[in-house]
Amino acid sequence: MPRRKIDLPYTIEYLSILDEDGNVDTDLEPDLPDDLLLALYRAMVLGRRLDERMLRLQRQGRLGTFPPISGQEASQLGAVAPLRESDWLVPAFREFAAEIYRGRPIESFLLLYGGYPQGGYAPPEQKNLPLTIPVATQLLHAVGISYGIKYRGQDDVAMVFFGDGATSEGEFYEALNFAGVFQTPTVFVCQNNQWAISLPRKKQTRAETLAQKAIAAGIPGIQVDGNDLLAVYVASREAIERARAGDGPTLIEAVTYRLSVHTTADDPTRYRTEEEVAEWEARDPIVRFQGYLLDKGLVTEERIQELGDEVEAEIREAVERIEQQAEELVKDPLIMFDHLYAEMPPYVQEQREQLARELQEKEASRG
Amino acid sequence: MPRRKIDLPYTIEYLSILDEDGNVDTDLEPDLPDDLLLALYRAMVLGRRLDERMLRLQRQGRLGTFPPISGQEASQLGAVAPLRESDWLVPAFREFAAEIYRGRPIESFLLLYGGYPQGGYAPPEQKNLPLTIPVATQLLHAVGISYGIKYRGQDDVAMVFFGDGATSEGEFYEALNFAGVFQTPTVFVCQNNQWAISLPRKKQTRAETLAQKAIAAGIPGIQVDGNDLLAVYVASREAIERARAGDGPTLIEAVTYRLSVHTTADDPTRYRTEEEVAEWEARDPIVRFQGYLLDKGLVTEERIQELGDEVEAEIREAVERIEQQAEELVKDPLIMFDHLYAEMPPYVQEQREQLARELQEKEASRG
Amino acid sequence: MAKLNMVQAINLALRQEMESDDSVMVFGQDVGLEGGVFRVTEGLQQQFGVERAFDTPLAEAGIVGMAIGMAVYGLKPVVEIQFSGFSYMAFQQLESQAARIRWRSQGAFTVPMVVRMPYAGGVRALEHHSESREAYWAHTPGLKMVIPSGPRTARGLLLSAIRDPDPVIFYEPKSIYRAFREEVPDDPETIPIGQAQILREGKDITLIAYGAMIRPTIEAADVLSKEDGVEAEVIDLLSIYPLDHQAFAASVQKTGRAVVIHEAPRSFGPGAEVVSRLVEKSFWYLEAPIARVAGYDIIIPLFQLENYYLPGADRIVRAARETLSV
Amino acid sequence: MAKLNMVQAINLALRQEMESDDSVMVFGQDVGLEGGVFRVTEGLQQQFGVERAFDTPLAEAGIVGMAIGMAVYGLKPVVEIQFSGFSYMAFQQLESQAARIRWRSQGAFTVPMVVRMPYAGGVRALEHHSESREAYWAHTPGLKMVIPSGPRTARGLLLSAIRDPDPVIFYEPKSIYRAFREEVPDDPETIPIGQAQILREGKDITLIAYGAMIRPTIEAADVLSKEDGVEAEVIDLLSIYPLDHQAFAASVQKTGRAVVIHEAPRSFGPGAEVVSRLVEKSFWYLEAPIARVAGYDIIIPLFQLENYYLPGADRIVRAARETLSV
Ligand SMILES: Cc1ncc(C[n+]2csc(CCOP(=O)(O)OP(=O)(O)O)c2C)c(N)n1
Ligand SMILES: Cc1ncc(C[n+]2csc(CCOP(=O)(O)OP(=O)(O)O)c2C)c(N)n1
Ligand SMILES: [Mg+2]
Ligand SMILES: [Mg+2]
Repeated sequence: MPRRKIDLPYTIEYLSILDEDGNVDTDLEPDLPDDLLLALYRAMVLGRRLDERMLRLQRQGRLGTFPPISGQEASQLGAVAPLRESDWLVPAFREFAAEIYRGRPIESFLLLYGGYPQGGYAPPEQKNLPLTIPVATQLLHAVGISYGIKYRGQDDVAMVFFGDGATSEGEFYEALNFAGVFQTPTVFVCQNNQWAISLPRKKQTRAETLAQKAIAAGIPGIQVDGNDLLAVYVASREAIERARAGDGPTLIEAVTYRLSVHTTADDPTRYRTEEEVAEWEARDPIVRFQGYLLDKGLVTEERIQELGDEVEAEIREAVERIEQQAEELVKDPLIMFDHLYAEMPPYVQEQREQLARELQEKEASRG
Repeated sequence: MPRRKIDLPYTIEYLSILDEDGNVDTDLEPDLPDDLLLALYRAMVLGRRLDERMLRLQRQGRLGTFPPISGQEASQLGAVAPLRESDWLVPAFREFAAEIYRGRPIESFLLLYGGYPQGGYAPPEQKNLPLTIPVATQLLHAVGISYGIKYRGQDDVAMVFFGDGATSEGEFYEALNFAGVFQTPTVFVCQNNQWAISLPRKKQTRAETLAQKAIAAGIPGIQVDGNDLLAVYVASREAIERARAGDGPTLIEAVTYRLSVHTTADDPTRYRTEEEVAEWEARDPIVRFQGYLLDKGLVTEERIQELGDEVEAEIREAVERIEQQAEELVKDPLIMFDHLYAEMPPYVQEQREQLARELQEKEASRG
Repeated sequence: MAKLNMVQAINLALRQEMESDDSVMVFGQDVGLEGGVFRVTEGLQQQFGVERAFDTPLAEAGIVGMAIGMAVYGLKPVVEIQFSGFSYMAFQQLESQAARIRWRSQGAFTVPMVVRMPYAGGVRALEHHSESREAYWAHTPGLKMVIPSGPRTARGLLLSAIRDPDPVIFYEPKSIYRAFREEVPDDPETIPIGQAQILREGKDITLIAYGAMIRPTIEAADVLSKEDGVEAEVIDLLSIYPLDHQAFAASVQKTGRAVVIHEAPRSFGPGAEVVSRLVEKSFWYLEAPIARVAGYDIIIPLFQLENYYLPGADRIVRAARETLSV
Repeated sequence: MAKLNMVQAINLALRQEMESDDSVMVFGQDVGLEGGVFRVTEGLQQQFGVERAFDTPLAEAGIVGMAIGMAVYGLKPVVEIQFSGFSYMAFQQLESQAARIRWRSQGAFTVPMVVRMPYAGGVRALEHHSESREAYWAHTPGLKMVIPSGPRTARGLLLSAIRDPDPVIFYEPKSIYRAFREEVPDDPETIPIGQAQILREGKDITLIAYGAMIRPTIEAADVLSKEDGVEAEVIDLLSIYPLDHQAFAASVQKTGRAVVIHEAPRSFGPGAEVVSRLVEKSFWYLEAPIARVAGYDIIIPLFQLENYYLPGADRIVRAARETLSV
């Protein structure tokens, strides 16, 4: 009766399989088919190269602001790899490698960051939601989607991404708590990339891990080496299986690093040291996974080179296609009135018609 | 490296000192002066009797809706008892026993629940904030106040109250997290009274305890028998001392029970059983503490009776005073324009003058 | 055809729609087991089970955010916020998500959901339980905002709202929840969103109101008729957004005079938009300034003084007479 | 007297006020070490230390809620919300707490705080970074809402806001953060909240605007003068709440015609209140309907089409001509 420790059924584990030096823990190593390993490798390379390409396009004024993903390839691809097509993906804004892996075309990002409304379109049958900018507001959507899945008796899951910064928003916690209460098949993936713009992880919360925040909602949490694709894959697969089996949500903290700028409007030299970045560059998830594939004999240095070229070509073609079509896409400014409601309210129609008249007059006075 | 448990420095304890059968754990029993024990006992009785009285007034149409506190006397009084006058109290809406103990007059609640604007006034030097109705929005205020305390180099603390339901709002978690990050001298007191209107505690969250939610913010949490004044006192004193010493915030979960209706607009028979209520009535915090005082020889049955009468008289006088003054307080409806801004904006003045004219005309046409 | 009060009429709409469409889900704080603090969802959990009519933890962003996900998934959530004064917890979800997902995804994903909430004064409530802030939602592109004025319009508008492919904010004037009964047809009658109703024809002045303000407005029209021989046309907006200016502009083109009435604070309130549309559409017909009878630019007072804040028939009559006097 | 851009002018106001009053505290996301994503708070942490100029975790309700507590305690927090599009996370805190604590406590406790946020379009930003929703705050009793239009008014209004005993929402038109420089006096000049300024005198028509819309409005006035021989009076509102209708009503009593301009969506926007006040105060002087040139009732488009959404001089000129043609 007096003062006693309450037994709580939680342990927060840390999972790592392929370490920084390329050693594999063979007990934990997942038995993945070669083509999957190669597809994931290619997706990582594509993510990195697209990042670099978009950065150049942005510097040339051909794209607007965008958030690069470099360094976070393993953490996002490892997470989505065990998903089925019928599962749902709810991204934040730094997951384009994962989204492309799930079927979204490269063009869609070029359009979005190019300021074209069409960039938001996401083929609904792919079940990838459009990206969300207000931090943490997407988490509850994944809970709602997975409530729907459960209600309809399906065994799909909804996976949602967010950053370390997002874990400070109240909605992060509300989402975990709702998912816990309703035992929804939801997989929460926190890409802890150490920074929320200029705020380092340790100033975001006094909690030692982000994974332990799961305890507040009474759900399982796990921390994983986010630069180790195998570890992320295994943690994600476990969480997905738990969800499919009806055993509810999981919080995964993938410890990774944003190697690049927060967005192209950001200057990280103001808040972090080159040494820190160098340390994490040494843990590059692509290099590490590449080593694993080389060791396994699944790729050669030559094939790696080739694959890089293929990916570059794919990106180049996408960029070219977009640059040819883009102007056409916004030729009619009146499209900005579209898609707000299924049916345009009459007063909005009036406004649209007014603008149409003004544009015509301008056109006429010009011509 | 492989899969390992992360060592986290948390234990959630349960603290109880004076048990349901009146047994005291003498190792843990705090050494409190007799007059403090008696003052707290009186405050508990006052809380209970005022509750009952207000309920009758409400049923007679002499008061509006209000939230009774019966059953929660120990949990709120034990918490505030170790506070100094210079410490701050940030209530939710079910702490009037604690507020009165801290100096707020009984009249203030009669006015507030009677629909008089003056009921909101709280003498600023007492450092009791007015009560807050939007659930969980007051927690961050306590964090801000305690940030101020720390900034000014004082060793006061801010104590904030809230319910089990409040722990589901994102702001609860944001407040804990901010307090953790800034290591503010904040004491978070959750009166877990088992119900949030009709929602039982176990449907509010899957977490086994509310205290464990502290782990999400990396701060200490403790669960305490909220019907045991001694246990609440000790837990609160510990948290206050921690805060004063500069060691940051604490979350206290006081496990108690709302014996009465949620508010006078509520009908608890719709959602809970009489047996459950009876079980908790058997744990009545006042009866239990009374037994302790009797055992200690600090009161007699006679003195208990007397004290009840004194308290009744005090309440009666307050009610009478208010019923005499109340009409006068709202004789001038134009006071509703007061206190919104330090200076009334001109257009609001116009509106006020317009109403003044209308009232005069009415008066004139009547007279 | 039964005579129902507004609580029963809303309950009927929910029940009928849940019966005919298993994607309709009802949830929020205390709406399940208890049937809602106003008993609007009474019996739904019993009839449709806890999966479809359920209680949530105490978190408004949680409720609305989860509903958005369900809507995107393909369900039709109809959630309750216990009082409109607590809906701001979910403001970001409503403004940034519910209102935008169709637009953001270029029509790929949609958010057919309804957010019901009791609003406005007149029930002797505590702070935060009596506000009228429909203008917030009406100013938010991507949302629709409707307010019934009685049992029949509540039932008809709610059916439309549930069937609407876009998010609808549904404010329920709590002071008339049980104030009167109306015939409500058994078959699921709908009232289109975006259309006002003329409740009383008149040629002298147009009174534009909605929600609980309809009753004092009608009362004012009666007084004007009896005491002044003035025939007021009374328009019930029903939808705040889209706002049916055609209805009231046409009326004012006939009467030349108008008073707009609401409980919401005057400044930047719904009346301002009504005035502006009239200036745009009927300026040349105006014979007097359009008057606003509204809540004051203050916080609605606790109940001892609440009646001085809420527009009543007397204030409406007074404004109408002033408008008619020039 | 130095020539400063708006970022520098705001920084100057913060710095001077922090120097002269140690209760002034500046915090928010990235405002400390980094000096804010727009560098508005640059150097403050260095000069005043991490206790007074600091970074917070990523939570807007957290920032505003903590600020309210600090203000109640006796400090003067000046917080930054990184973009106004994320301020809705703190809507409940602002509506239910910041705006009400003085009122609720009958003056016993007060909330002298400023919430700064960049707002509005024109910087080729991502979604949620370009909205104008000042009407939300202007419709919230208990708050004040101000918007500067350049370096000098930014400095002067911010000083007034910090010294104001009540909560002030301070919207910063981000497109003009660095667009031009103005002489800003060294000594701490204040500009009173609740007073508009006449930027250009004219007798033919009144153009009412604020924020980043002032520049196209002045441009429009120049065009009207040059091409039409029309002299427009240009009024910079500066405060949205309290709204200085005396200033613009007086002007319209002279000109008989008015156009009100804003980026916010048209319906239920700030222009509606301006129109309504004019109808109340200057109806008999009106020679033509008051025109609104505003954002459309849609979500401001991504940047390829943004310029079609934002009111420009051409649309203002057009509306003025139409107003003048009747
Ligand atoms: C609600 C909200 N507040 C602020 C911002 C501005 N902002 C954009 S990203 C970001 C940091 C996010 O950090 P994190 O969650 O760690 O994700 P990361 O950018 O590192 O991927 C901030 C503050 C926002 N988008 N939404
Ligand atoms: C933000 C918000 N949502 C909803 C309500 C309505 N409401 C008032 S009290 C209450 C339950 C509160 O439960 P709890 O936090 O356990 O406190 P208790 O009433 O048990 O003291 C609810 C839902 C509110 N006041 N504020
Ligand atoms: Mg991050
Ligand atoms: Mg409770």
